[in-house]
Amino acid sequence: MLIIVTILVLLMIVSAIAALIFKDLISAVIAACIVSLIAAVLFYFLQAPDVAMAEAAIGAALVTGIFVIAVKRTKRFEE
Amino acid sequence: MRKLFVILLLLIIAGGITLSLKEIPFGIPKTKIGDHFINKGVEETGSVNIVTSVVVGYRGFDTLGEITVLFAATIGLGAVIGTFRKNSVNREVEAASLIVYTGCRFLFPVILLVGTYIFIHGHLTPGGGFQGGAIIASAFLLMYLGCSNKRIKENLSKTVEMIGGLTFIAVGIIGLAIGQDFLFNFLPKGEPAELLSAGIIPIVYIAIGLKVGSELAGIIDNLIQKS
Amino acid sequence: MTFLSEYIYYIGAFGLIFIGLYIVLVKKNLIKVIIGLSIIDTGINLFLITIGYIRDGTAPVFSKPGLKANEMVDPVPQALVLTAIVIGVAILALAISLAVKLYKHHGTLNLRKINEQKW
Amino acid sequence: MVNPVLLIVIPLGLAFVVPFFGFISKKIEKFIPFVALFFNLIVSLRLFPRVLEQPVHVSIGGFVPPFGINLVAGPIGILFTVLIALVGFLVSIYAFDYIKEKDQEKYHILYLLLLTGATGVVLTGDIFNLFVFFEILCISSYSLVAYFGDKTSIESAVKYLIQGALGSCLILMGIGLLYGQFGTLNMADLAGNIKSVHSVSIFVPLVLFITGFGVEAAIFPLNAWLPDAHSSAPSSISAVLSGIAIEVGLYAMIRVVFTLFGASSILTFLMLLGVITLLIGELCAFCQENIKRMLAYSSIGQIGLMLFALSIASSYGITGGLFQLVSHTLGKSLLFLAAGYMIYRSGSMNISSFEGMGKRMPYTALAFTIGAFSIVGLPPFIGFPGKLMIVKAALFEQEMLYTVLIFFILLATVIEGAYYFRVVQALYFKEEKNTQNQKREIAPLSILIPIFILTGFIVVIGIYPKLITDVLVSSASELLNRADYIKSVMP
Repeated sequence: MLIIVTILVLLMIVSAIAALIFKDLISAVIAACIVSLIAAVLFYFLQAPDVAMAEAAIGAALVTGIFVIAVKRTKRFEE
Repeated sequence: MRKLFVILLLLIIAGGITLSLKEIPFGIPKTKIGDHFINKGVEETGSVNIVTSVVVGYRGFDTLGEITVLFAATIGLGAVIGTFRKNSVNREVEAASLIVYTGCRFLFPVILLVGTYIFIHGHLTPGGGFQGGAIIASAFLLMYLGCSNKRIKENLSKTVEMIGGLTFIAVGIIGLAIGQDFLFNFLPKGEPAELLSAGIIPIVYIAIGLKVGSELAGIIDNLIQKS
Repeated sequence: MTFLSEYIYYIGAFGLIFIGLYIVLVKKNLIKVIIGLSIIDTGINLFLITIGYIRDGTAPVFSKPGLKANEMVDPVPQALVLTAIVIGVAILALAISLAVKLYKHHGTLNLRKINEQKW
Repeated sequence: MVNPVLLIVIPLGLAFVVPFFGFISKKIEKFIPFVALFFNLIVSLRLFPRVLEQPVHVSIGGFVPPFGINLVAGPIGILFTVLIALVGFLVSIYAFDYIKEKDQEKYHILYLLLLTGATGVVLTGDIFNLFVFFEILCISSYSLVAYFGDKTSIESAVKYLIQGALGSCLILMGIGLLYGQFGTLNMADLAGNIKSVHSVSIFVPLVLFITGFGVEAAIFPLNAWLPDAHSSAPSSISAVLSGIAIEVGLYAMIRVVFTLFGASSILTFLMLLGVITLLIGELCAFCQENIKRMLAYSSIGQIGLMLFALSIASSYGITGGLFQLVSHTLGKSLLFLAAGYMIYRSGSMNISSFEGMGKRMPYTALAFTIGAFSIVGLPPFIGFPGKLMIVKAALFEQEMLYTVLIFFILLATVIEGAYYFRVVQALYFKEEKNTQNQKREIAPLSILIPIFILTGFIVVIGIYPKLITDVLVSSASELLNRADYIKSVMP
């Protein structure tokens, strides 16, 4: 259990750093989405099913959708 | 230069927080109010899901404030986006393929049903108004992605939103009139773990679900249509 | 090993918060900055939930008979986080709409280039 | 029996139904904020006598604190509520004719939500609830700053939003740290548990709170957003933002420092910060050519002065600070409203374009002059007793530090006088360059009425400061007597 959690946390931090590094904004958005998804799983491990549901529905689905729309309306690459 | 400065700042904050985290060990027993909610929650609010009884019952005022935050953001987004409606180009949207189209048409009612189930059963199982509302809104997001010719009727969503908000406030005011306290749970609490139990909690959660759902859908609608 | 089991969630939460703060303070692109804000939000939510956790606890839902009240995790942080998530998404949506509009006006999202107003 | 919760709930309900009135007729919408704030004004004035005897406590949902959320309508809360309702009511009259853009409905909803959020912040007794209402206030002000949708307003809204959102994150983090240690969210309960701020685990949340609320209150060095935001918003909104929003930020900060933490050791630091804020605000205002930016920088200066007075932490000092707060709310709202109409007529925000306005728009120019004199602190206007009280309170302490700081404050007042007189001089003693537009234009009634009422308050309270000093003294004692507050909420 602890090993799974450790791996998940490391993955989460790595994707947050990826969101920091990527020049392509769509990739950065997807990395942020992965952060949210893993956070939802961690919420579930922490015995918070309500929050896990909310994070998965809002953080991973809706926010990503909104970001993708915004990137499509503006510029895709960071200068 | 800026980066170095920021890293230095973050290190200072990190140091402070690490020192103060020593007071909060991981996995300690519950706090005073948490204990009270778990021991008395079912009895006092009638909801089996204690998180729901905290969100709608004990801290219902926060929830009212929170749907107001979302309402303000929706209106503000409309005000910001809506001002360049006239010179925006009518974007030609490429139609999705038949499989995607049919899939979306098929999934849309199912997702709506799941969302409704989640907020109606908020006091029995994990879930509730926010989660249900968010799922409903994601159904509309799917609809926009798959079937670009479908649109939300703006007046309808406004009306649903208004009904949701008004129901919340009306329930609160009735509680004030009957029990001297805003959001007083004036309905019989019934048998715990039944669908019709917990007094006003299901009503309020349905109102929240409708409001959150229509607001989030409205945000997506505004972003896709008008920007 | 005990260190990990004690602190792994805190490491995750504050790792997210500091990475997010770094993005917000250093990055020039507005969309990147907003992504940073959302990462900070996630980190704070994780931190709040971690505070309420009890070792070997169960979710605070009396969904089936036989669950003991003293083994349940603290429900208050979960309620707070539900509120905080929705507030976060509200700020985010507003920020996105401003970003789209800013791009229409200035043709760039680079915050260092947009400085018409000065002291 | 009037319940203070109505002050928050009724305006919220009305804000939710504005679209419904929009379905009937677009013309009714603009009267909704007017009605809601008039209701608030009446209710809060009716609560006033009762509150002065004893603070009114209301719990939500029938759950006693610390389990439920409670509202604490003490003297200071009701004082703020009356101010918010009064200024909001007058500005809503002003907006009848001033707001003519397309999305009027959204303007009125957001305006109402802004003031409701402010009311919630000053009434609530729960730290997380305070955060939620604070977010309502912030989000509606972000969107109202961007209301015109032109280049500058979007840019300043973006700056404001990023800094404000960072501030909210810090506040939430502070709430998390406090909850983790004490397991409660009620402010009185928390205050009862916090004995001293010298341990790191309590000092860190305190710093987080001060930083977070300091962004909204525009304390140096967190004030970079304010001049842009206040100058590019519609003038009616600038009046509310300068008159109410930053004061509510200051209130939240002071409430946290005094009641929640009882942190007397940090007050000297806050005092120095206040004087620095004052000097920087006034010096920057002196260099401005744009009238709204000048007024915005002057607001920064005034906030610094209030912070200085409040952190003297004697009864006299806090009374002076609150008096200054009231006078700034009335005076700065008046200045923004009057300036807004003159800008509307002349079409430019440059001070030089105001030359000769004294002849063209005599009433508005006169009101502007009175407001400016009041802010500078000339008798017989409301600003004079406020500044006098602050100076006296500081001298009363008889310490070297205070004497030095008073010197800086007087210096700042001189600078302030200089740039306000420059505007007044432009209004009256300079000939207009283009001679075509010489005829007198009387502003519409909906613009003149709020300006006149505000001017009336400034003059009347300036002549009889006794009218409000009693209320301010009991507010000050509410802030200073932390133990009483704790006892009254948690018996």
